[in-house]
Amino acid sequence: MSDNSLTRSETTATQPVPYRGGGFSPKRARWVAPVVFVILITIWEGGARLGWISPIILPAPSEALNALIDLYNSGDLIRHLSASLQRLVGGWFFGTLLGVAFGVAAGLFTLARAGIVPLVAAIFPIPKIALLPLFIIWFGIGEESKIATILFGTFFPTVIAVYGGVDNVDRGLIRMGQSFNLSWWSIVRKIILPGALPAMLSGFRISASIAIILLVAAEMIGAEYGIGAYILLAGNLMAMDQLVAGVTILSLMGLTVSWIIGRLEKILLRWRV
Amino acid sequence: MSDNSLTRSETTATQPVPYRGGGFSPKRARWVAPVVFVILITIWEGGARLGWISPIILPAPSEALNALIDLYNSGDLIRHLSASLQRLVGGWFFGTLLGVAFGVAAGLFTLARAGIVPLVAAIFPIPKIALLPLFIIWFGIGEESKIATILFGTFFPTVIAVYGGVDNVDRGLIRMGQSFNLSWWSIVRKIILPGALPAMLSGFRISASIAIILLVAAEMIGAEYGIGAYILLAGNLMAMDQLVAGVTILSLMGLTVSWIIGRLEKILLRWRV
Amino acid sequence: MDLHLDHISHNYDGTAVLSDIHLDIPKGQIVCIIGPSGCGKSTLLRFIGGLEKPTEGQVLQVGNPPEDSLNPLTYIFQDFALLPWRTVSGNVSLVLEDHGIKGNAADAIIKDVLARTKLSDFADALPKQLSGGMKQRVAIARALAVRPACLLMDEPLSALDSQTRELLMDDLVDLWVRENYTAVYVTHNLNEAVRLGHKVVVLSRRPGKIREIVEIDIPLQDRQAHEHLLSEKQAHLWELMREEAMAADQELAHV
Amino acid sequence: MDLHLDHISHNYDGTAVLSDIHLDIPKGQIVCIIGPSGCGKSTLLRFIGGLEKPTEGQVLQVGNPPEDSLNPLTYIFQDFALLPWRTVSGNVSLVLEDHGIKGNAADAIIKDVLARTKLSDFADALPKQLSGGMKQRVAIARALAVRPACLLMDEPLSALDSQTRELLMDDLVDLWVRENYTAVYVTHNLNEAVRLGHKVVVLSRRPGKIREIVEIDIPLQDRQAHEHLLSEKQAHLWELMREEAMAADQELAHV
Amino acid sequence: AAADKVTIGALRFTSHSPSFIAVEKGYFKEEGLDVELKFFQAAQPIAVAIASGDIDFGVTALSGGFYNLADKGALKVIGGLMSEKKGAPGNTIIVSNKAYDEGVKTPADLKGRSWAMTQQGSSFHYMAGLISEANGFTVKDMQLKPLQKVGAMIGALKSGQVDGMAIVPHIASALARGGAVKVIGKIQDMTDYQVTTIFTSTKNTEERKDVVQRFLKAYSRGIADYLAVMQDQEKDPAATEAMVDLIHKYVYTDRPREKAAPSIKAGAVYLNEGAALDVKDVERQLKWFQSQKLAPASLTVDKMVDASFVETLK
Ligand SMILES: Nc1ncnc2c1ncn2[C@@H]1O[C@H](COP(=O)(O)OP(=O)(O)OP(=O)(O)O)[C@@H](O)[C@H]1O
Ligand SMILES: Nc1ncnc2c1ncn2[C@@H]1O[C@H](COP(=O)(O)OP(=O)(O)OP(=O)(O)O)[C@@H](O)[C@H]1O
Ligand SMILES: [Mg+2]
Ligand SMILES: [Mg+2]
Repeated sequence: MSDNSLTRSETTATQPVPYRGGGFSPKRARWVAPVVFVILITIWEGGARLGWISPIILPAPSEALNALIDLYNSGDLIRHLSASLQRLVGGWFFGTLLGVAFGVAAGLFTLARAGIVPLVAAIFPIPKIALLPLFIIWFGIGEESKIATILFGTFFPTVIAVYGGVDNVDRGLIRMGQSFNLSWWSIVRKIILPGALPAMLSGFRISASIAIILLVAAEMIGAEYGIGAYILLAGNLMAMDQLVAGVTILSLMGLTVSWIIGRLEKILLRWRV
Repeated sequence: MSDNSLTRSETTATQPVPYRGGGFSPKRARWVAPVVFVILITIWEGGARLGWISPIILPAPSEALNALIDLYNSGDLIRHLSASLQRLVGGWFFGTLLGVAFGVAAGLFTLARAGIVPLVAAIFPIPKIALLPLFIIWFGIGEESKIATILFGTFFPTVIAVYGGVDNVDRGLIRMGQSFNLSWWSIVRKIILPGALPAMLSGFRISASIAIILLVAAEMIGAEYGIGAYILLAGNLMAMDQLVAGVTILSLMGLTVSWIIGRLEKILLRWRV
Repeated sequence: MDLHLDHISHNYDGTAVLSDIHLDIPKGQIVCIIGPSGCGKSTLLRFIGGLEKPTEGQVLQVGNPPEDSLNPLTYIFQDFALLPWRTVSGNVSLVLEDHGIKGNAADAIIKDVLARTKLSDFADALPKQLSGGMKQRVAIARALAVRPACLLMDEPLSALDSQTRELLMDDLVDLWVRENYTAVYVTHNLNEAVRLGHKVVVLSRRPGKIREIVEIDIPLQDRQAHEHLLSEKQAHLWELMREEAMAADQELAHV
Repeated sequence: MDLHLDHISHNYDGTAVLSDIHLDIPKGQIVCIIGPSGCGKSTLLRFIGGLEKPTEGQVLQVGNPPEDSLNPLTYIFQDFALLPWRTVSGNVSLVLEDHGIKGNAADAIIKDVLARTKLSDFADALPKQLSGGMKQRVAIARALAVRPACLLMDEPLSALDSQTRELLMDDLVDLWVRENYTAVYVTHNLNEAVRLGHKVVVLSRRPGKIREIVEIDIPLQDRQAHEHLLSEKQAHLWELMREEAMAADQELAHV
Repeated sequence: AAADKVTIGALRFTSHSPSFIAVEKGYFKEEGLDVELKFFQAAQPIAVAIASGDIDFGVTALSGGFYNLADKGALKVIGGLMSEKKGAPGNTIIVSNKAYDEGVKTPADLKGRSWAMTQQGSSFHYMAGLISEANGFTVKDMQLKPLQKVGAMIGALKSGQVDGMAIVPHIASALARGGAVKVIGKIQDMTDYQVTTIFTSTKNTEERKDVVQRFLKAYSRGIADYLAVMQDQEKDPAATEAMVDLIHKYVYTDRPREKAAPSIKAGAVYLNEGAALDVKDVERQLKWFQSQKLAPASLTVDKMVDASFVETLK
């Protein structure tokens, strides 16, 4: 075909083998994300300033930022944040605790599994806002009902993640434990729980996101302070700048949680290949 | 130790090796789930009849059933269902379509991934109810905003599931395709998409559940008919029997969707080990 | 302590897997079990270690295990079965903890077994940092730590490349020469069987029956020198197995 | 078509993996490449097939590939690389579709290659129903379907148990006797190398350099009869490799 | 004796000012009541919380949820608060510019038009009923759009997605001044209307009669103060400013005083003196809700109202 005779100049055609590899493996490009955000926000701000985006439709990012600064200066930001964080941490913690307990049970015992799994499947898809009236009556209008909403929201995905994780623990390792006469409790503690940890952590990722999403619903019930309450009020008043500011706080909370869990994974799952 | 001389009656101790296996593998027990449901509902009904459960807190299941029957007899059930199903199918379909497209792009291209993934991470945790005021302004109070809510809710988890799925396609198979000089498009169509199908289907499971959950939020905006609107009205009127009836319908919808996807998995993923 | 397999038969959900296996495993010998895929070798080994129960027959231990044995019947698995989240020494200490051996007592044992398996330098490495051969050495160290009366090995070398296999086989021979352990060694590899086995039990295709028991009288340490004789034994075993192996290979799996 | 490896060196992120590999792969010969773990055998094979590019040097094809060859350089992978969602015949047709061969023309080719690999009865089976040996036979059938000028095999037998390996090695020999294909055969297994290689290239531990090239002149089909000679060659190769293998096995992976 | 503890569920609206006044000026304390204000984002949960015994008193418009709770015997109306009375400030009917241009210039023109409300069974829904009945059509002739939130209603009206709605006067006038909407009438032109009522749990009316009495007494003083100052704000500007300061502690707290003051002043609505209750109108409302199947048929005024605490209006 080509006749560029290389080192070995003969009459036979000599050519490099055609290259056909590469691709199909997106690399990390850390610089892109900030650039994308900056570009988007610039367009948005520019659009708003030039009047392409009507302020009713979407406030300029600078307005949202001003709302955020106002909020900070008024001292309410801390009050909103701490109220929300307490609910988040409380609800998430107990939801996770219960979820892990039920999930491990469902992962280990035939009866528990047969009872828990279909119940979870039936109750998980129920939207929590539909249950708010029930929650008010059951748990009152204090912190309990807000924490219960978040607890409820985190419990189900945790159960699912944990029993999936327990299921996926290499049965070979369990058999190894038995073959060395480890006690039942040793096997659970030293083999099953660490083995299910990766699945649990990725379950926590999901349940933490859900908990943040549910803040708004939880704070529909008689909350004076809280990021969710702030957003609800902004929505009520059609104060779009505050709405966007509040939503941004939620989004930052989500990113923070995801970063924390990422760190935890790095540390706790060092052993993973 | 023991001296029960078995077949070989010698002076040396002869005994069976101790058994130490078993356990740690919950079996399926199909009968348990119905039994659990029946027991729970019986307790609930009994509790309500005996007055242990106040009707303000929770109506008896029989009352909820009556509400359901009333709803059916009034002919509204069909109207509610068909309104909701149209929104569900529309929102889910377009959300999925877009989600798959963006997910595949993020799975294949460095730039797309670096742009899409952090955006998704930032926007996914925003609760859709917080965005309703924006949606009203953007999409009006007609069907568009309802469909948009559901579309928005399904888009993000689909992107995540799909790009995860594409990531997990065995790179060995892709390399095989390249080594046989398959075209880029052939590799995507014949290797990557089928390889990502299991992850996509399990993504659909999640996105469909989310779509059902979001029905209530979507139908907050100017909906006359729809299961979500029915639940909202019931909550509003403190008609707990109707509330429970509506929630039961949602729950049944969730189970149906999950069953359909289960069937699809059986058929489409026959090849899985 | 000898082991005696007393007319063992087994079926899974109606499929006969093993049929009437009657066999003695005398103290101090390595008994190799070979047979085509799916003939029930692993199942049989699980019976011997008490991890599963046969439908018929039983496995008897004749005589008491040595007093100091923490876990008389100890497995070494094909996939190593190391806890990936524990270091090498953590993996060994795992099997001591439940016997209440902790602190210095445990450290002494761990140090000893790691030295015997040439792993002293890797006590703090995680499994993911080790090559396959090293991982299996850790598994051997762990097994030695509980001073077993009998080692049960299920294709311990088949996940390794052939060079590492070669090296580990030498290790197993050395170890036997020093310690004279009893072992049941399941393998697909006829070469391993003739290099390590005092007795090679050939099973037929499923349901596994004993087809023949080949005794190899050459002492383990001298076998390298009798290559020709071993080749012959191996060829004989391959004759016995060839057809069964072909048939087993052509079977469609029921999944 | 011959292949010529022209002073190939490579490093990954600064780690030298291969160093100055200069080698000819003449038409009609099987060239075996052996070397300890991580010495760059698979990397080298990827260069030969054009799936990756070396940092230095190049792989040249000398002469044109046969006209009728659809894919001159064709791989057979260790893990078979079958699409699990396609049947046996679907996996073969995959590599024909992109060349526009469909319908009857494809059916004829598929029928032919399945017959040559003794798979005719399994055309409609899914990979999950097949044993490892059969899966690798499907991969061979797929490779034959594109009429390769040179087969590139990366430890094609190492995922199989030793009995199946034995059977497939015979198949490869038979095939070579009939079709005289050119091949580069990467393996860890010295026995495979001496049974299949016309030339055995021994690489040193990473960075892989050519340590020695051992030629084996006995025709493939006669090798079974020259067991003794092969044993000697194998022992020689093991001498060359032993220390490198031990060192490679003791290395901690950087993960 | 130690003061009786009571909790009041409140919204941060100017119409709840009597509670704030009575707290700030110590009227409750003088009655021996130790009052705690508990703030909510919406009225409905207040009713639920009273039914569940979490709080004692609340003020709400009569809505579907309230009737249902009352039917379960949990709640009782004990007084009236905000009223629509000719001449006093009251809910205003506004329409979008688009609808206005299309000829919706009087409430009667709303027939066949879309109407924004928060939810079915809310007071906005009832106002649509009032308009339609006063103009010879029925509520079925209007397209009702539940939008959950007042903010969403305003947004939808401004962008012309719905034709009309009713809203408190100061918001209506602010919107009209901005040119975003047109005012076409007032609810009070249709009929008198007892908009909000004071209510408590049935248990309180039976077991703590005297606490209820003392509560209403203090509350009435709050109403009186509010009416005295806010109904005629020019009369005593200093008192008005002081009242605004007091209310600003509770309402529009996130805005500076100077921005909040106009809204607080404009938001002064008419409240019934002495928390008097228009029982007749309450009965009329109940009937209407029952006719729309938004209230249980079994509910009667007697079951719902305990008129023994306050004067009833004729
Ligand atoms: N837990 C189980 N339930 C049902 N069938 C089983 C189970 N374990 C093994 N089998 C079946 O029993 C047969 C024997 O399995 P076993 O693993 O003992 O064979 P093997 O000789 O070890 O095969 P290999 O050489 O492939 O390891 C196989 O057909 C297998 O499918
Ligand atoms: N894509 C890659 N990026 C970075 N390093 C790589 C890559 N592929 C291989 N390596 C490294 O290059 C070295 C050679 O790898 P290669 O797979 O070619 O070895 P090998 O001889 O095939 O080993 P084995 O016998 O274990 O298959 C190893 O150290 C490996 O970790
Ligand atoms: Mg086995
Ligand atoms: Mg390799």
